[in-house]
Amino acid sequence: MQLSEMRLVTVIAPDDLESRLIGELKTLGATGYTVSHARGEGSHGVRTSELEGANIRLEVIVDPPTAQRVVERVMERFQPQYGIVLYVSTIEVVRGAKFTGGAGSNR
Amino acid sequence: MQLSEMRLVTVIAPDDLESRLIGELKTLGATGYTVSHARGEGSHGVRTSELEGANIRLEVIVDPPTAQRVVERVMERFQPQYGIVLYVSTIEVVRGAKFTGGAGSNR
Amino acid sequence: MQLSEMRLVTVIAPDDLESRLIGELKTLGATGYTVSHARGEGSHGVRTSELEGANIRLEVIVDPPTAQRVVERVMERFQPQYGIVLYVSTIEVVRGAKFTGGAGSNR
Amino acid sequence: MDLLGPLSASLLSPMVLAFALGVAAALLRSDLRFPEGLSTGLTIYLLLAIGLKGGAKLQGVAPADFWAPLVAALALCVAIPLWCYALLQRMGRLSTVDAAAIAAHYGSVSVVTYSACVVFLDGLAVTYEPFMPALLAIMEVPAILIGIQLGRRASAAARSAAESGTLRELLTGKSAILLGGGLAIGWLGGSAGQAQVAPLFETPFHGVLTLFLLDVGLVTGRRLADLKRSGAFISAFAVIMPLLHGVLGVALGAAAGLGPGGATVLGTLAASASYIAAPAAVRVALPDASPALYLAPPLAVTFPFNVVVGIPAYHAFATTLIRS
Amino acid sequence: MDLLGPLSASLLSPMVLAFALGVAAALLRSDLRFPEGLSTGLTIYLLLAIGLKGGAKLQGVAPADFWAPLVAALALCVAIPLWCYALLQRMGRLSTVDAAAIAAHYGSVSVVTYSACVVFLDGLAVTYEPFMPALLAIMEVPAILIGIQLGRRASAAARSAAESGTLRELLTGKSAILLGGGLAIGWLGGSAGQAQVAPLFETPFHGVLTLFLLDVGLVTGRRLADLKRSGAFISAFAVIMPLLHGVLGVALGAAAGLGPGGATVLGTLAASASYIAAPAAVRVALPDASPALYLAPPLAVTFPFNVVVGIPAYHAFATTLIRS
Amino acid sequence: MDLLGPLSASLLSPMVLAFALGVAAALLRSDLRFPEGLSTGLTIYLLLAIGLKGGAKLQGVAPADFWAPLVAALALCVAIPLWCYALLQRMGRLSTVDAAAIAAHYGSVSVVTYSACVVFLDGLAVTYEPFMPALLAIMEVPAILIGIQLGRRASAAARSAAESGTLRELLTGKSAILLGGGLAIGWLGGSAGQAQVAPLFETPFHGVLTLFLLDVGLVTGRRLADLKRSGAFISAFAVIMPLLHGVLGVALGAAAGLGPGGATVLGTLAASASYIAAPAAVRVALPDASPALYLAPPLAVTFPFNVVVGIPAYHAFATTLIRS
Ligand SMILES: Nc1ncnc2c1ncn2[C@@H]1O[C@H](COP(=O)(O)O)[C@@H](O)[C@H]1O
Ligand SMILES: Nc1ncnc2c1ncn2[C@@H]1O[C@H](COP(=O)(O)O)[C@@H](O)[C@H]1O
Ligand SMILES: Nc1ncnc2c1ncn2[C@@H]1O[C@H](COP(=O)(O)O)[C@@H](O)[C@H]1O
Ligand code: NA
Ligand code: NA
Ligand code: NA
Repeated sequence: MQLSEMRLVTVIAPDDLESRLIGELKTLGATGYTVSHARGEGSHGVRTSELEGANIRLEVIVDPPTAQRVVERVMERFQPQYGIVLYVSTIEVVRGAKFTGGAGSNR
Repeated sequence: MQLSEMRLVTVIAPDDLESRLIGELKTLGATGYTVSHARGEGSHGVRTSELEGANIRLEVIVDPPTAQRVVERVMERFQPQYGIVLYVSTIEVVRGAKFTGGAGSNR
Repeated sequence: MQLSEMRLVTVIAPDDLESRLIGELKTLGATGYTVSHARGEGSHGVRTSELEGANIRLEVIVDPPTAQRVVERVMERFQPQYGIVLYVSTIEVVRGAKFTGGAGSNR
Repeated sequence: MDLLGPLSASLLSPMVLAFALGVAAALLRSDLRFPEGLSTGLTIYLLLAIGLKGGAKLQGVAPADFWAPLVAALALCVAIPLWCYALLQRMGRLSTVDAAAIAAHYGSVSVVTYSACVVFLDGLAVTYEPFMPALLAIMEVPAILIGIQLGRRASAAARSAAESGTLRELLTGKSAILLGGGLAIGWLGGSAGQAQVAPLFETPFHGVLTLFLLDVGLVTGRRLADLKRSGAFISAFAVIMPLLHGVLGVALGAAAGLGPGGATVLGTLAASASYIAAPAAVRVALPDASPALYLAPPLAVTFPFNVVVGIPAYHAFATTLIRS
Repeated sequence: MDLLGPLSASLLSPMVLAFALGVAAALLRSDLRFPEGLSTGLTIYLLLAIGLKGGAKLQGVAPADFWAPLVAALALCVAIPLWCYALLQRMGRLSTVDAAAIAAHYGSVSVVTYSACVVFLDGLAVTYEPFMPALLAIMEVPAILIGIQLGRRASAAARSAAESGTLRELLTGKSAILLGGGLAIGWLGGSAGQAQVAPLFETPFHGVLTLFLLDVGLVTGRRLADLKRSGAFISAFAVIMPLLHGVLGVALGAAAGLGPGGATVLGTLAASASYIAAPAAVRVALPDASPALYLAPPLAVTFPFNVVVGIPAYHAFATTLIRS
Repeated sequence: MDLLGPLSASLLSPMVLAFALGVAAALLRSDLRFPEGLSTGLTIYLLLAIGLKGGAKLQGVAPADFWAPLVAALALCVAIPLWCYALLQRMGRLSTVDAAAIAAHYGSVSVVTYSACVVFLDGLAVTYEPFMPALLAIMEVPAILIGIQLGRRASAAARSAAESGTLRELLTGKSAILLGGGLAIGWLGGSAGQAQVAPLFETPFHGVLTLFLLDVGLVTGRRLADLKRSGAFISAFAVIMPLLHGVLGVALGAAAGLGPGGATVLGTLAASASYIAAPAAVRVALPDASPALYLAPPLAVTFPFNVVVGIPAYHAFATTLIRS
């Protein structure tokens, strides 16, 4: 089966920001996303409970130009204020078209 | 410490499929797997609660040929019907033998 | 936005070890970490419930030399006794300085 | 008959209000969200509690009293999905698989609507036959199987998912295990056993249902947009069919010798559309079917309709029919 | 006045002891940890339960009785954050945004401290006005808004986070939805509705609070080090200000015509510092503010101080003031 | 003596039936699964509830009454792991570390089995000494420590895990904190404190235990295959040793002056094998030991054996021994 390269952007952010982050991703053309609950620690201290706030781990698979836009948007609009960690990696997927902005969805 | 390359296949799938997916992975020679709970959205709509169904995020570390087989099996048997996202990346592990089909387990 | 390369070490380990693993990571100079709950199976059997013990999935972004030290420390101090799976991948981050040992934190 | 008293009692019950609060919170884009552990925990509790309570009541039921209502219930479970399917496909112009999926939901039953009915009857001190919870458990399964078979004929995806959606899978699904297992535990343990668990599984039941309905409301609110998209036919279907099924259920119940309480419950079961067991089964067995079509109408239209209007109406009809 | 009896009753209540157990467990580095589903579930329960109970009591309250205490409460909610802010900035030499964040916490109210006060009064069979829970819900919001506005003037990060922290966001926050929604449900459902949910939301309330406080204790224990780092001024602030606010609250309550019970509750609300609603709002709206400064003092100093010393003292003052 | 009455009462109790349902569901490969938040929440509840209730009863216990049973209990806790270890190693031909791990489990006690015993005695209106829950808490720890020391001598892995499994780690483990802390809270709060939390921690206890046992049954069902693999010796061990320990515990209890109720409890504690505290400790301190060997026998053999056969038998023996 033919694999093609895509970019995976992983964002670790305060869970309070979930809906705003997802809103941005959709605006930028992401066709989907995956969220899981996470705890963590970093320069903004410990985030590990309901009272202290917890993190989400948000994954979004996008094509390289969209990945670049996602990184820029998150770094500009959220990172300066909030403790957010974001990283990008190159992954291989089966039908890349599914992940390219709006077009090519598999349904 | 010597690192060797392996393939990490990550499958995001409806949690209802957990036991069937794991069954397939074992058949194909995976020596283990890791599952976590995830929510998400994609072309099959929102999956974010008990009533709507949620996702699992299933990770399996395998050697390249097994990775190829896992991708093919999942894409053939599950992807056409179910909303499944699957991606592959190259990772480095310490003792690769642990992850090569049955043989070389570290116990 | 300029991306620079860093190393992501992912450790899948029994949740009982969480605080000890985090202690080690801090000693080795990690500036933060992210933890999520996971279930799994491997050569040490099934880990999928409160009674049987469950796993954590611990992610830490570090510079390459620290990554090497983390891998070595975990493989030496924990892996021989406990069922631990660890893998390393190369990721791209925006401000690499944030993740290099103590110095360069963004706060 | 005075319908307004019960109607306002229903409308202002904490259960209905909690559902409405959930819908409102979702529409206001509140950050309120039930974590997985809580949502799933509430579902497990409700299914088991209903089973246990029903099982304990089963002791002492004579099979002779049971068979006629059982036949009536099974007739409903077989007929409802068939005609819903035909209607949705021909008049609603839905695809085969969507029609089949919705038919499975409306043919199966809703444990929450059932609970609302029981609460309603308890409020009026109306009794009902002790085997009604067993009927609930029995009525959950057949329509789902029928819907799946109907859908499978048309859908390649469903056929290739054929190893799933079987009777075996349904009978070992969470919902059947908890409801059926609860019935068995309650029945074997009898009233002595039930006394031991009642402080957890009976006394606070209504409160737990209220909390659960807040969560159901949150899902419903998020899904309201689906409803708009799926067109007026579906929304009309989701009101009219329950009403017909409810009346039919009451009539069959009366014919089968149920009292007014039991006939009201049977009507409610017939009228209700599943939103716990059926979606879980259909998701796996008919993956082509659109959740927007089969989740939103039961949650956003049929459930509130039944609780606010339907149940009092079925009861009014049952008392008229059976008293006279 | 005998202060020792109530004090030891408070100190030895399961609630306070569970909090202490949590602190001790965290300091001993125990592996005890509440999973997300449980922590969040407990928070949802407490907020909704307080709302429901309060709402049911609201039925029959005459607006005429309500307005004077409402004005007193609002005055406290506006004044407290303003002077706390000034004090923290000038005397405490805190940054603008940190001062504003702490002011938001001390101006808002703590539902757990409120509950402890109610338990205390119930233990002495002292009654209080039925609209106090509504005051609790109302007093939660204004100080947070004021604190956010104060902080925003100074912080670029907060300004660029400006789409958040608005009134709309606060009013749709989990805390306001559950407390306010609960009040509405309780009020609409009245005592009949409340009777249905009381076995879940009233009878075991105290026990749930105890469990929740164990979790709060765990967080507090982990945060104790923050307290040491943030200096003696903050710790002194976290004892002295509540005492002043408590006395002021009691006095204003008395002036507004509240009885000794109600005045004690108003004093406690004024004295309490939020640790559910305020941190959640400040985290988003004033991301620059340091959690070490705004989380630890309310949890580790003000809450235990109020429960052990404050509440009995406010009550003693209220009875002296109002009896005479 | 009539053993059948109590036996069928045990067999048909909701607790035992829920356990059986869980086993059946797992064997049928049901998709029923308790989420983390629920499982952990139930464990926290049970440990704390047992502690609280026990602690409240401790008030007024004279140390003079307590020391003889304490010595008996400690003797059991030291002797049982030693002979189990010897037996498993020599006759069972298990590796040192596996033998030590199993010895730790059988030497320690099961809070769930203890609860089943108390439910059984309550059902017969048999009283027992108020310090039994304190003995439960005390008996949890020593055998685990002994087992760990035994295992560590033989295993390099365990030695290099030596910073763990220490007394300190055990005493700050979740299980000890909740049980011990609960005892302290209950004891300090006394009956007034307990009255406040009883609606959560006492009234629904039996129901919560039933729910928990459903989850335990699910784990047990998944683990049944382990049992087959580990051979007949282990399964025989898991029936015979508890019987011996139970009889011995009753006899020592009688010798220490306990009444028939207390002696039954002590017998049950001796007979029971831990499956909450011990696995958690052994997992960390003896990582080489095989979970298949130490998890399955206590869950799948000893627990049901004790609940169905053991407890009634220990009680029959205790009444014979002490009445005569
Ligand atoms: N070096 C790191 N590796 C992995 N996750 C991190 C790292 N630093 C921070 N994080 C995560 O990102 C969140 C915010 O980071 P910070 O802004 O540094 O507090 C933390 O709560 C962690 O979950
Ligand atoms: N672009 C994406 N990036 C990350 N996760 C995705 C993406 N698209 C879909 N997913 C995940 O895969 C699941 C199924 O996707 P779909 O079949 O597109 O509905 C969704 O519920 C998401 O959790
Ligand atoms: N091949 C694998 N792929 C992904 N995760 C694995 C794999 N093998 C083991 N794991 C995870 O690592 C944990 C410990 O592995 P083990 O020591 O093999 O039992 C398991 O419980 C799994 O969660
Ligand atoms: Na129906
Ligand atoms: Na205040
Ligand atoms: Na024992």
